[in-house]
Amino acid sequence: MISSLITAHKNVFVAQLLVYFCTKRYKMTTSSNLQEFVTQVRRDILRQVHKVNSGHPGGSLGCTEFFSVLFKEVLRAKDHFDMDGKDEDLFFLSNGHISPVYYSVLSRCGYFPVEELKTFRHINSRLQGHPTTHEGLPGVRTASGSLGQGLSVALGSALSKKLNGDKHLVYSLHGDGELQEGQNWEAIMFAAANKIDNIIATVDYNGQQIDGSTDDVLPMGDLKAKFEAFGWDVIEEENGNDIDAVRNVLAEAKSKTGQSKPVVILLKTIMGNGVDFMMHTHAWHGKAPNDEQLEIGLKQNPETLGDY
Amino acid sequence: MISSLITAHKNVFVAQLLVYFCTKRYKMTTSSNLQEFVTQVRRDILRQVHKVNSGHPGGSLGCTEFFSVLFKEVLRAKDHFDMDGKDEDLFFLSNGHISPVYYSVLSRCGYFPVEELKTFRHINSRLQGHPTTHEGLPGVRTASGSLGQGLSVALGSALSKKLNGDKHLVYSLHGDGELQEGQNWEAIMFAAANKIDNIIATVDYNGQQIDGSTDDVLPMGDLKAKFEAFGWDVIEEENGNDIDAVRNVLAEAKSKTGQSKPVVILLKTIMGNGVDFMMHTHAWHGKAPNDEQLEIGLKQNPETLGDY
Amino acid sequence: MKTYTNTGNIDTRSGFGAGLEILGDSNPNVVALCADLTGSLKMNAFKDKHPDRFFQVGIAEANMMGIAAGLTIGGKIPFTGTFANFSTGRVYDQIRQSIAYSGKNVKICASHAGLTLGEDGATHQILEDLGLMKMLPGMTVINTCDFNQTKAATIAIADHDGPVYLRFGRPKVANFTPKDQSFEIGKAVKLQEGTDVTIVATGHLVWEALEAAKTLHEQGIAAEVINIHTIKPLDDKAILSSVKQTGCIVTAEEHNYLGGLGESVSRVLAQHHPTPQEFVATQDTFGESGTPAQLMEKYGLNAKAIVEKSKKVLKRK
Amino acid sequence: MKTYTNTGNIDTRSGFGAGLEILGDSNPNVVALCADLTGSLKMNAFKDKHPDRFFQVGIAEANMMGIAAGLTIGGKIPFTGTFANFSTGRVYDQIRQSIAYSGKNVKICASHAGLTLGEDGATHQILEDLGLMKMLPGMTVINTCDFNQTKAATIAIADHDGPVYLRFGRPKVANFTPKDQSFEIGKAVKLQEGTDVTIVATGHLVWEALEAAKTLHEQGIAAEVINIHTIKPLDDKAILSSVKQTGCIVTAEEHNYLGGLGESVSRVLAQHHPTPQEFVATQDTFGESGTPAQLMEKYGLNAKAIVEKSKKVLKRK
Ligand SMILES: Cc1ncc(C[n+]2csc(CCOP(=O)(O)OP(=O)(O)O)c2C)c(N)n1
Ligand SMILES: Cc1ncc(C[n+]2csc(CCOP(=O)(O)OP(=O)(O)O)c2C)c(N)n1
Ligand SMILES: [Mg+2]
Ligand SMILES: [Mg+2]
Repeated sequence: MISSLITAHKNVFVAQLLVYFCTKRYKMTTSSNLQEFVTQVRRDILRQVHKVNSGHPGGSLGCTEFFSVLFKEVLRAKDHFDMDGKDEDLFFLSNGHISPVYYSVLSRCGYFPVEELKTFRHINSRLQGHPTTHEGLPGVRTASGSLGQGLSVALGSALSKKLNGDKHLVYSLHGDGELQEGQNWEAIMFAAANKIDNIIATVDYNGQQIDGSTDDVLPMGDLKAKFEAFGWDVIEEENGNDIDAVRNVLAEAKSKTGQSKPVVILLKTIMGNGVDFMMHTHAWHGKAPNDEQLEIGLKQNPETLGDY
Repeated sequence: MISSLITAHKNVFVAQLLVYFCTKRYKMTTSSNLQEFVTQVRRDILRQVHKVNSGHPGGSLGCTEFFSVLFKEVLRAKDHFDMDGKDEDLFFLSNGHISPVYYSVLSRCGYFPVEELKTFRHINSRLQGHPTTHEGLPGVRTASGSLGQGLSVALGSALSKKLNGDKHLVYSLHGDGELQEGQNWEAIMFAAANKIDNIIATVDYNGQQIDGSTDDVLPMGDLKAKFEAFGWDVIEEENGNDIDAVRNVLAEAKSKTGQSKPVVILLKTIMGNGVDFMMHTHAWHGKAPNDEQLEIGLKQNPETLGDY
Repeated sequence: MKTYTNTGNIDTRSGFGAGLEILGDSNPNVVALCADLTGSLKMNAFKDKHPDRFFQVGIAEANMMGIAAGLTIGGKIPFTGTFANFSTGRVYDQIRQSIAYSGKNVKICASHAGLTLGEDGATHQILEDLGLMKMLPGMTVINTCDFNQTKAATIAIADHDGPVYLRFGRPKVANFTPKDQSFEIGKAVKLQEGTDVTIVATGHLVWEALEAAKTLHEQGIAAEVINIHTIKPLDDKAILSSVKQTGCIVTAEEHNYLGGLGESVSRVLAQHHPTPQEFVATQDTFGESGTPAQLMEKYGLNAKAIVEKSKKVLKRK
Repeated sequence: MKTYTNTGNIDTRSGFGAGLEILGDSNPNVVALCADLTGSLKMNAFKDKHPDRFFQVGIAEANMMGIAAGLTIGGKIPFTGTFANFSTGRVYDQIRQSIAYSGKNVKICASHAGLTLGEDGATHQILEDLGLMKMLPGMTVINTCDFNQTKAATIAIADHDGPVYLRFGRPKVANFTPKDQSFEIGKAVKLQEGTDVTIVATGHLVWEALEAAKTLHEQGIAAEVINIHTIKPLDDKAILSSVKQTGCIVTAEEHNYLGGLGESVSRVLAQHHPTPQEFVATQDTFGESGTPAQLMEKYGLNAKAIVEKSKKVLKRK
């Protein structure tokens, strides 16, 4: 299989080229194409949360480039979703509250009809406030929402891949505030001790949480030093809202897998990115825009791929 | 009060001198006197666990010098135990399984009759397998046994002291294996973020836990680097079973309090210390000696202060 | 038939916030802790007025419970605030050992309990917290029904020596109990007399029970309505003396029918006075996203459901 | 009167170890995880034979539950092993979200449940785990009575698709159920027929119930004894058809009387057939250090207590 070839291959450039040709769900896009995708995802986020007047636009907007690059270019997933996820890359969202970006990207990558975004947070929907497997939504392999649990689950699936001789990778995303939960540090310690090197964890390093900036709520000090002291390979990326930067850092991270160390990307993002009045504040962590605000936000992100 | 004077004073030597004169419960002992105390405590440990054929001699023996120095020389406690512990130093045992050393030292410092050691782990006893406040045992301010909870409680009491304008210190003890519990890292992060500088936590760094050495079970890497990355002031002491070394490191730790950083001592100890066949192994973590083994152990630790 | 007036919809969590603010001013030993949900818990007034007595612990509920336990040493009366799930299931062992078994005077205050938290969905909608907390020896478990009662309970528990779990919620619901009432832990409140069926309700379902009693009344059925704000210690006497008259009972709670108020009542009955009982509660399912009203309807937790179950149990007499 | 033979005292946890060893050989998808208690859980045989399928997670139970959930992705059947307290209360929210709500095929295997763990005392003696686990939608809850049954249950749950909580213990107790039995989840086992009183027992108390039935028999009382190894799904039918004959029931469990098997039975009775019930269970207290026998005596969890409660409930018919 070409895809297992890639995993074995540690050369960034060649790996990227191969990804270009064999990403299954979607063909490689140029940055400008991907920018259109990103813009549409932002619209989807705003429209989802606005419609139901609840949900989490801030973190979702901040992670739009990450999700877009990951799902459109990096993740090698099979055409049909199954829970077992053998012989494909896996993704776990630990900070489940940013479901709007997850749902938008999943749907626009063909996991389920884009139309279904209309049902976000409605009763009888598969698009629960926080992602779940319970309603059978394709693309989701664990429930999240109660923070701090996703890394452990991702590590378990990484171990499962090792047992199965499956060379694909496991990706996960975590909030920075979320790292205040101790279970993360259990998992971080375990991963290094057991040399789990088929995982790339990313931290949405936006410096914000609910009650304020992380520095106001519970200053977390030097996250890089913490992960390094816990035996992880740490990559910092200052421009987590730049498509090229995200692409490069994911490629770099991939090149560091298979070397007996778990890999983490500290991805600096801007909460609320792409909607000017939502940026650089925790205020929109879990608040929906009103009609007027929605309009402004949508104007800043014109329709590209067609609204649902 | 002299005792508050001491806390304010950061000079190690003067502080030690003052401790010499004003420790309330017991007068300062010479090292050789303290050695006798230590030897007796070891006997008490062996006899407690032997009698009931259960309990944890390994970690208890390894921490005997620490407890002896702390309770006999360092801790400034009031003559009568009360739960509120205002205007005195406090101690919290997080790794509650090493209750035998705790009980022996408490009783021999006058908290309750030494005779009561006979009831260790018996039904209707105040000396529960793991320490508890539930039966009203003087000296104990929190239950422990389920690992990983003690640091949070100690931090709470340290905050209480700050609110009360009480300048005394809070001491706590933790197993090294215990640090695998994530709650510790929540507490460690919180303490640094909130500049809790009236606490001295000590880690019983014996490199052992139940299933083997920590390196076999879950290698924890560089503990010092971890604590430092989490913003703590770290003191390493290689000779945690040497009375003078323990005395000095506790004095050094005290000199570092009040400087906006929590202080931790990584105290290298030998599990099972003082009973040759119990040393350097996890085998005696939670196993009692049989009659013959008891005899050997007691022979190596001859009676000094009178058996109960 | 007694009538109760809704003086305006308001959330029970705001009752907690109001009570806590009063305590902040009146009792210098009261301290408060929150795990990154200060606004949701309505703790801002306390925090702003008493920043030195407010502890932000970040997203670390286990640590919060331990710190609260430690704060009692030295005489503080800590009130912890976070969502009900993170106040109970997330930290069960910490509450068990560091608070309940250690006998610490901590008040665990929990918002967003049950389905009525709405759109966030099942991960946040705990329907087991009453059961979790009632199994802990020494724990007092309270689930208040409206703003006024929540405020009164918040104030009252500061004077109770021992650990307390106080459960309230997010949605705006009828406020109908007396303003500035005093709150007696463990003492059920009979809201409505009736001889045909006993309805024992807690939390948001108390108002629904009153609505149900109205409907039943119109149909010629006299329902006795008891507000059982304290799940533990349970007011066995109030329950038993009522069922001895009515001969049947409906329990109503925003909780799984397994392990909660309903089963506690079943036990009291089985021990003292076997009686037919029906359950208004969730039927061992997780919740889901939706508006509070939609969810209460879908999962059978409203006046309509209480009416139905009352009629059903009447037939079983 | 049927008699049961104790083929020799042995601990139920060894039944788990034996079952797990067999699974290790027969089912390559079975993996095991332990949180620094491999010996106590009797997992050494599995570990030694299948080191690649054994995961030592250290003292980090929350992480263990998450890893177990993740291992199911890719087709593994993870068995987690630690003490009952650390298998449930310590990790309730992790089990809730990552296992139960996520529908993961994890087998949570818990030793040292209840008072009979003995000298370690209350921090380790969980008396709430059955209640904790039974409230989780989708969770199967099993409490086996002896070595043979524990071994059979361990093997059986590997074939059940979905999360399971399997509870067993530390002390050496009578081994009396058939060797190499098959184990049917959810199906109560009638051990003794009788028409005067129903005794429904689980775990270590099943043998005590048989002993009690002997004593009662000598006194002219015919007790029906049911081994209710599965607490959830509960075999309502078996319970109801028995009490319809006997008219009264005693439940016996090594658990708090609040929230456990006893209250589940009360609920079934209140819903379908109100019947006097007495509880052999701990009375909402923490445990303490002592030998298993001393503790069972002090807290009223043995044949003697079952006899007393049977006589008491008989009078209430
Ligand atoms: C265990 C748990 N505690 C608290 C919450 C409530 N909560 C939801 S999101 C959030 C803040 C998370 O901060 P961060 O991970 O930085 O995400 P961001 O706000 O940046 O999106 C909190 C406290 C939760 N969901 N789970
Ligand atoms: C939460 C929890 N998990 C597991 C245990 C069982 N246990 C008791 S002691 C111990 C090992 C502790 O290791 P360490 O802290 O290094 O203490 P030492 O063995 O050195 O005395 C374990 C796993 C426990 N008591 N609590
Ligand atoms: Mg953040
Ligand atoms: Mg150790």
